[in-house]
Amino acid sequence: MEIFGIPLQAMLSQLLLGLVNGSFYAMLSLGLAVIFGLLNVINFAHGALYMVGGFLAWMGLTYFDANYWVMLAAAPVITGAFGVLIEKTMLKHLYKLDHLYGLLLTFGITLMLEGLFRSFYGVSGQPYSVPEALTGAFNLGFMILPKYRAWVVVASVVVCLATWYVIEKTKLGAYLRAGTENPKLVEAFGINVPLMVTMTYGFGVALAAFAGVLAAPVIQVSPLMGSNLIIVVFAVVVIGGMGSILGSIVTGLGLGVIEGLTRVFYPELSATVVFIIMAIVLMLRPAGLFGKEK
Amino acid sequence: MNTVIEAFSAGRTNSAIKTLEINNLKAWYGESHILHDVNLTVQQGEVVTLLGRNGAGRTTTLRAIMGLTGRRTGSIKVNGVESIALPTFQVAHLGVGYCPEERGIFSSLSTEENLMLPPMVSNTDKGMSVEEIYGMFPNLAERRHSQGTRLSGGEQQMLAVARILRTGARLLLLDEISEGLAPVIVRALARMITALKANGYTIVMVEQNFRFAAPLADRFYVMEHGQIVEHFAASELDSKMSVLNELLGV
Amino acid sequence: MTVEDIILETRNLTKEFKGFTAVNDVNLRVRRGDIHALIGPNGAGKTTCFNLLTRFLTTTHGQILFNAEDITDVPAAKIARRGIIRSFQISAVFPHLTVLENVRVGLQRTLGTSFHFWKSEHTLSQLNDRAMQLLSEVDLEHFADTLTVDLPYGRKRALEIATTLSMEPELMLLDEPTQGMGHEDVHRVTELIKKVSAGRTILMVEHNMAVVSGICDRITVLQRGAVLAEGSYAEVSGNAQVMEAYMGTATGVLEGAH
Amino acid sequence: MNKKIAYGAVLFAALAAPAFIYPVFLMKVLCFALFACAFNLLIGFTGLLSFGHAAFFGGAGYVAGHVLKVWGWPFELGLLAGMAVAAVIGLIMGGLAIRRQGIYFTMITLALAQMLYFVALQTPFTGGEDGLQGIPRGSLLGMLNLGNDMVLYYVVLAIFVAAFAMIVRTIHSPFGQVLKAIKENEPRAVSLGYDVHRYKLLAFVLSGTLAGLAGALKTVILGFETLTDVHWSMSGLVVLMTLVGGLGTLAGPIVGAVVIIALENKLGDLGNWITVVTGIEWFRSIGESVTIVTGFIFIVCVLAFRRGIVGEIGALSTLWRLKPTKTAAKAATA
Amino acid sequence: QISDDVVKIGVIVDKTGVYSANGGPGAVRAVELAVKDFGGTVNGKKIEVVSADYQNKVDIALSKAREWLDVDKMDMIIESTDSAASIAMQKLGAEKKRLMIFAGSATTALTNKECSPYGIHYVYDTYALATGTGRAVMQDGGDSWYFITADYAFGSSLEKDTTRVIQQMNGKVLGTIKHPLSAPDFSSFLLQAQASKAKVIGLANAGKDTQNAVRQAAEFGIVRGGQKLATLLVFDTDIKGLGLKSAQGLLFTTGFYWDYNDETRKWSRRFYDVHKAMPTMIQAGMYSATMHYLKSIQATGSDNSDTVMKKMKETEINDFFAKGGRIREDGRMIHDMYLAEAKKPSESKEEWDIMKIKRVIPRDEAFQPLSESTCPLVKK
Ligand SMILES: Nc1ncnc2c1ncn2[C@@H]1O[C@H](COP(=O)(O)OP(=O)(O)OP(=O)(O)O)[C@@H](O)[C@H]1O
Ligand SMILES: Nc1ncnc2c1ncn2[C@@H]1O[C@H](COP(=O)(O)OP(=O)(O)OP(=O)(O)O)[C@@H](O)[C@H]1O
Ligand SMILES: [Mg+2]
Ligand SMILES: [Mg+2]
Repeated sequence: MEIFGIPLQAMLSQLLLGLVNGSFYAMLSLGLAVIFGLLNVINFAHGALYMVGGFLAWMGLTYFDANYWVMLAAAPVITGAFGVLIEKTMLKHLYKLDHLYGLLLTFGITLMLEGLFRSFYGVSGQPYSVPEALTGAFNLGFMILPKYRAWVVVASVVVCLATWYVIEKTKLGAYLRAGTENPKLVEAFGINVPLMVTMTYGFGVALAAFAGVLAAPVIQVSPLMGSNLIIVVFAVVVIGGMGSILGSIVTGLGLGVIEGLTRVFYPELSATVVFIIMAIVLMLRPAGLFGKEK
Repeated sequence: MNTVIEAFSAGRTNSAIKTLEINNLKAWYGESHILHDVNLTVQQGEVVTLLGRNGAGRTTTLRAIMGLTGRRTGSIKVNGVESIALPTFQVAHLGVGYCPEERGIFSSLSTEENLMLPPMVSNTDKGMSVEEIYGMFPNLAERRHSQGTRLSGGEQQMLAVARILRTGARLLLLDEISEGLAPVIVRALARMITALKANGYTIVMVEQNFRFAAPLADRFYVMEHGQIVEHFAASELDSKMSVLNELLGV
Repeated sequence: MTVEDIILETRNLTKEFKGFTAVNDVNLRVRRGDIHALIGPNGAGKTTCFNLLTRFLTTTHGQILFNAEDITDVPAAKIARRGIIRSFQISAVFPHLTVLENVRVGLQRTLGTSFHFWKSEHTLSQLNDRAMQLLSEVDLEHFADTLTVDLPYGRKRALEIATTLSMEPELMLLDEPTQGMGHEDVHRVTELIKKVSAGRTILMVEHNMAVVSGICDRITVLQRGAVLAEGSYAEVSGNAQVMEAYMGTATGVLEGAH
Repeated sequence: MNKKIAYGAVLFAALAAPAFIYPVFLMKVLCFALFACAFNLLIGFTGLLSFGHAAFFGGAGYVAGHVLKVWGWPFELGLLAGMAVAAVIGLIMGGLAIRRQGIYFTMITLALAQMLYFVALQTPFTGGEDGLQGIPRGSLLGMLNLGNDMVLYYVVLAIFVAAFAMIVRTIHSPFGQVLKAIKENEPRAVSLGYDVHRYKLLAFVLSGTLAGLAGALKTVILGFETLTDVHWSMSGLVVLMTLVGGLGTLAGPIVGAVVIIALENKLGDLGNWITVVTGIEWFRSIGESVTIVTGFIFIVCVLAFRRGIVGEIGALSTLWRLKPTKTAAKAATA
Repeated sequence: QISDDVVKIGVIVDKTGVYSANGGPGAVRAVELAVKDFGGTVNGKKIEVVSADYQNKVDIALSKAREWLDVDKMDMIIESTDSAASIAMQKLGAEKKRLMIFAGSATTALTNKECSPYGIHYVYDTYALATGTGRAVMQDGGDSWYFITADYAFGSSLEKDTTRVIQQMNGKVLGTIKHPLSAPDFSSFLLQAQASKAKVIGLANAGKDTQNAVRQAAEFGIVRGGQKLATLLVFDTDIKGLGLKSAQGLLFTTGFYWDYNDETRKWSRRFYDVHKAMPTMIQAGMYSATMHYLKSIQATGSDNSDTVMKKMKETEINDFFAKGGRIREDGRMIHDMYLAEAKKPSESKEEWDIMKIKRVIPRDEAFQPLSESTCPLVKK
């Protein structure tokens, strides 16, 4: 069975891989969007914290033989706490200033984190093996579907949708959206905005770490795994437009799939396709697919 | 408005209690020192108006009460509680409702969401019901599902006021609420203020629009260069007209 | 009326926001040289009208004629260059340029050297005389070298108008020029508008009847996006419907909000 | 006035420097200084933060390298080719990005630059991971042999000074005026009939072209071009230099470049020194992990002194000038 | 006449990257060990060793090397880097007339069109790997190949040489997919290869890249699916990294194995004491090369590049690393190579007991004959 001379099996397999990447795009761009919303900070460190998540998983296993499932819960919490620390000690002082400083600060944090892990673990990946429960693969006949990768897709979709629901459909979400526009006023109405801000950053960061743990068994855990990803995610964010939560989820998964397909039909392009799409979107809809033009 | 009155037969004017008491309030925006020793007190159930030229510091006074300015010194007591050191959101929970000059309607929320946003700030008083509010501002009812900032300038103004009537706040800080409103609406607002007053609300208004403020207020403060320069009761109004003329050019 | 007299005309101008008609079939005719006021209750569609005229919004349907030319689809910047200049509800100045420079930015475009990054900025000083002239028109000549941030609110407004004049507009659109001003400022700006209206046409939105009755030659009353009445102040204020809609009472005079 | 003197002194120092310092190192510094100045032209005077300037720097570098090595073009044309390409990249990138504000602009430039990175990684003429090597320096106008480091140094210095002068002029030009106005209040500029995007775009292209010049020069000097120059960390580096020196100040980027490059080269020694002082072995490795230090500086700059070295100095000096008047005022009020 | 009274050796390696295990710090230690064993001085002049991490970036390697030659007056630079960097340094060496010894990099370009009178390619090259492993795999029937190739000089060189072998033995190559250096995820490449239905999937990469590819191939059940992996370059450290469980049966070519004979064991154990890991062929080679270099200086009493080079080419190399090793005029050091196979866990008696030598490949068969070299220095 073939499509355009491509064996269906190859096609579907690549599609799945695309979906897996897409899941990571989705989770990360979601976190970025939430953070940007309330803090007006483009969290460049998002990639680095994703990396930290991955490393925590690896360290947990190597030093404390805490298994995958433990770390899947622990790493986000630890990283989230770290995020809270960053917010309280550094980001907090930048809100009055131009957004750009937030970007620059987090960029600095990124370099430091990467540099540190680099100086201890080198740039090459640390292998992290798939948890027993998810080893092996479903042989769907037309293709081999490693159980773990299927799990990644499911997990991320669930997490993303949960986040979306909270923000769009609950009162807390309403506070978030309002705080996004005019935190001072929302606070004047009697809502503890500073806490909300801190928690939001913590959450966004935790999301990144969660993604990092999910990624550990798929790709090698390496200090640069974040920065390789984050820029693509930026492109995803631009394509989707910061405006909408659901937007960033859909765009993330969608682009992953598209990337997968390009790998089948025209591999040379697979690295650039996302950026090309971004360029096109910018020409047609500068605000992004789901963004509101300001 | 009867329904409203019943809803709030709880609080009656009791001039013994000081709802708001400000002593030697100084406030800064960054480097620039805006308020110099502001002193004013508001009894429970009073309507007090701050008059003054542009840039006199009236808005800043209200913002300072809410802790929205830069550095502040001095003392601000709300219902006897010292609030100068409190974070903004806790000030609100002392039962204060603030309607900002720039209206501050949220564009990511619908008109109705905007209306429902502020949480209850008092466990004794429950504010006006949504129906009553829509009754007072028909425009809002009509546009309830449109995006907040899509409302016209005036509609937004109405929404901004309506918003804080829901929360059960008993001390209202209103900054230029008649601004940019057609006379017909301005009158509605005037009626509203009277009704609220009748129900024991305490109100501090910043007003440019003297004609609007004059008949409503019990007392007037006049500000200039971040200080209170005049202070008199409604009864003295006529005798003070001349002073006001040279202070404000009314 | 011959075409010459009409500087701006709208034909069945309509703006719909999904499902909601903000401006409905408005036929507006502004005579050259007039100060023409646009009044009406909140949400009547005044600002939207302005946005349509200056193409900050695109019309749903209908036509806009400026000097009998159709400008319905001309982009914002071009419209400005054609001589329709609009002032904003909030004062719009360049805070960290000096007062003089503010006005010069307005004049500069006429030199056609705005893209010349190799020229020295001294080539701009030739504009100073004209700039001072404009500043004196709004009696700001003494502030020429002060940084604009330090100006009081009313003066900022004045400066804004001076800058607008530098574009030599045939038609000025002012949206609530006196909003949020103390009485002296209101007075100053009103005088100013009167003064600069000489040889120009002005279309303004204003809630302050004192201002409107003082200086306006013609008034159009909007309600719910449609024209309710049009005419001189006397005619309009005589109109019972207008009273009802705007003042909420059919009796009494059309008094200002101030 | 004393500003002039200062510039004079600096220039003199620059002329004398190669007698004492490794010329190749000096030239590298000059290239980055130019790069930073070009970048600063954009952020300092339009407020647009580009995170994609590596595209110009590296893009021009590759093209210059290619035409010099493969097509055997002379030095001058090599540079021009580099600049031309940078300008084109600027037009395309700018055309796409300029319509978006602040943070979005930044992300878009970053992404587009990354795209160019992948292109450079895959197109054959760049040599992918291997990069371009053995690029000849050639000679100036066919006469001066640039193979000699000293000769090349003075040529580079001359080019740098010229470019810098050109930047200064741009800032104080009618165009510069309009840019200022746009930065201050964009909608107002529109309502005054300025087509702001075209002004921003021109600024972007100018900045890009100069960055291209810097990139092309670097390629010629070092004789090779690799992916490092198109990588996003290069964009980050130039931001850092400008930030350290002082955003929007004229001399800032130069100072920043000197500091950062010097730091990168001497970090190893510094690390060893710290180890000796603190006795913590780990610091020895710092030489290899420049990024930690760079990141640290970034954070410190953003949190503690945003005005950068030059900016802070400027602020201090004004403070000095103000002090007496302030006290006088106090006396008056008292 | 030792220039400025000191013999300076610069060691450029990848201390933290994909190749840090097989070369890296270990390589530096090997050189230092050689200097120590030599006595720290040559003809009474001090010997200095300086090392740098080139972070897998050609430009860092090159500007470091240039500064070393211009400013620090290095007499010889020895590397364990990727082929791209080594080619760049070969050019530099030729330009500056200073000695360059290549131990880590594998491209045959160094001894063909890029060859230089000042460059020595000491340990192994892609030709040797290809002939060794390629032949073996072809011989047991793997006659249709699909390459997963590291996208830079080394990868393509290795692929090219292997392809030649395959075609000589009239097998065919069905396709190639290139992957970036230190790719995080090989799954999509492997799936391409899988879809190609080739009997053999040739991994033209090294270090961690090879390890990941092998590991993920298992995840996608490629070997179970009947396809065979040909790992064209494998180091002891890779096998350790993979673990015998997943490495067992891998067939590859190496220039050295610590457990080959008493001599190798003796040296390797000493090396183990300083490095806590058994030497790879690169590390062993670097020791051997440094010794050979220092001996030549001692013999000629000069550190002038030409003199030393002449001497080094004249003298045969006979030590634990190479028997009858010889440096040809194209700069190739030729010595016997070995076809090795990773042991099954059951066969392994101690921690580093990881491979068995299946066959010795005599030096003239292992390396490209001079006659085929395109190096201009080779007079025909
Ligand atoms: N955010 C701010 N930063 C710095 N200075 C400010 C700020 N807001 C107001 N000011 C200054 O504080 C002074 C008082 O401002 P304020 O808004 O209180 O005046 P006001 O009496 O409310 O007049 P208005 O009619 O304009 O509201 C003015 O000089 C104004 O310039
Ligand atoms: N972007 C928009 N989307 C939807 N509805 C809008 C939008 N802008 C304005 N409207 C609606 O159109 C009507 C007219 O708005 P407009 O701002 O023109 O009123 P206005 O006459 O300026 O009133 P005011 O005097 O209060 O400013 C209002 O009901 C407003 O809710
Ligand atoms: Mg105010
Ligand atoms: Mg309006």
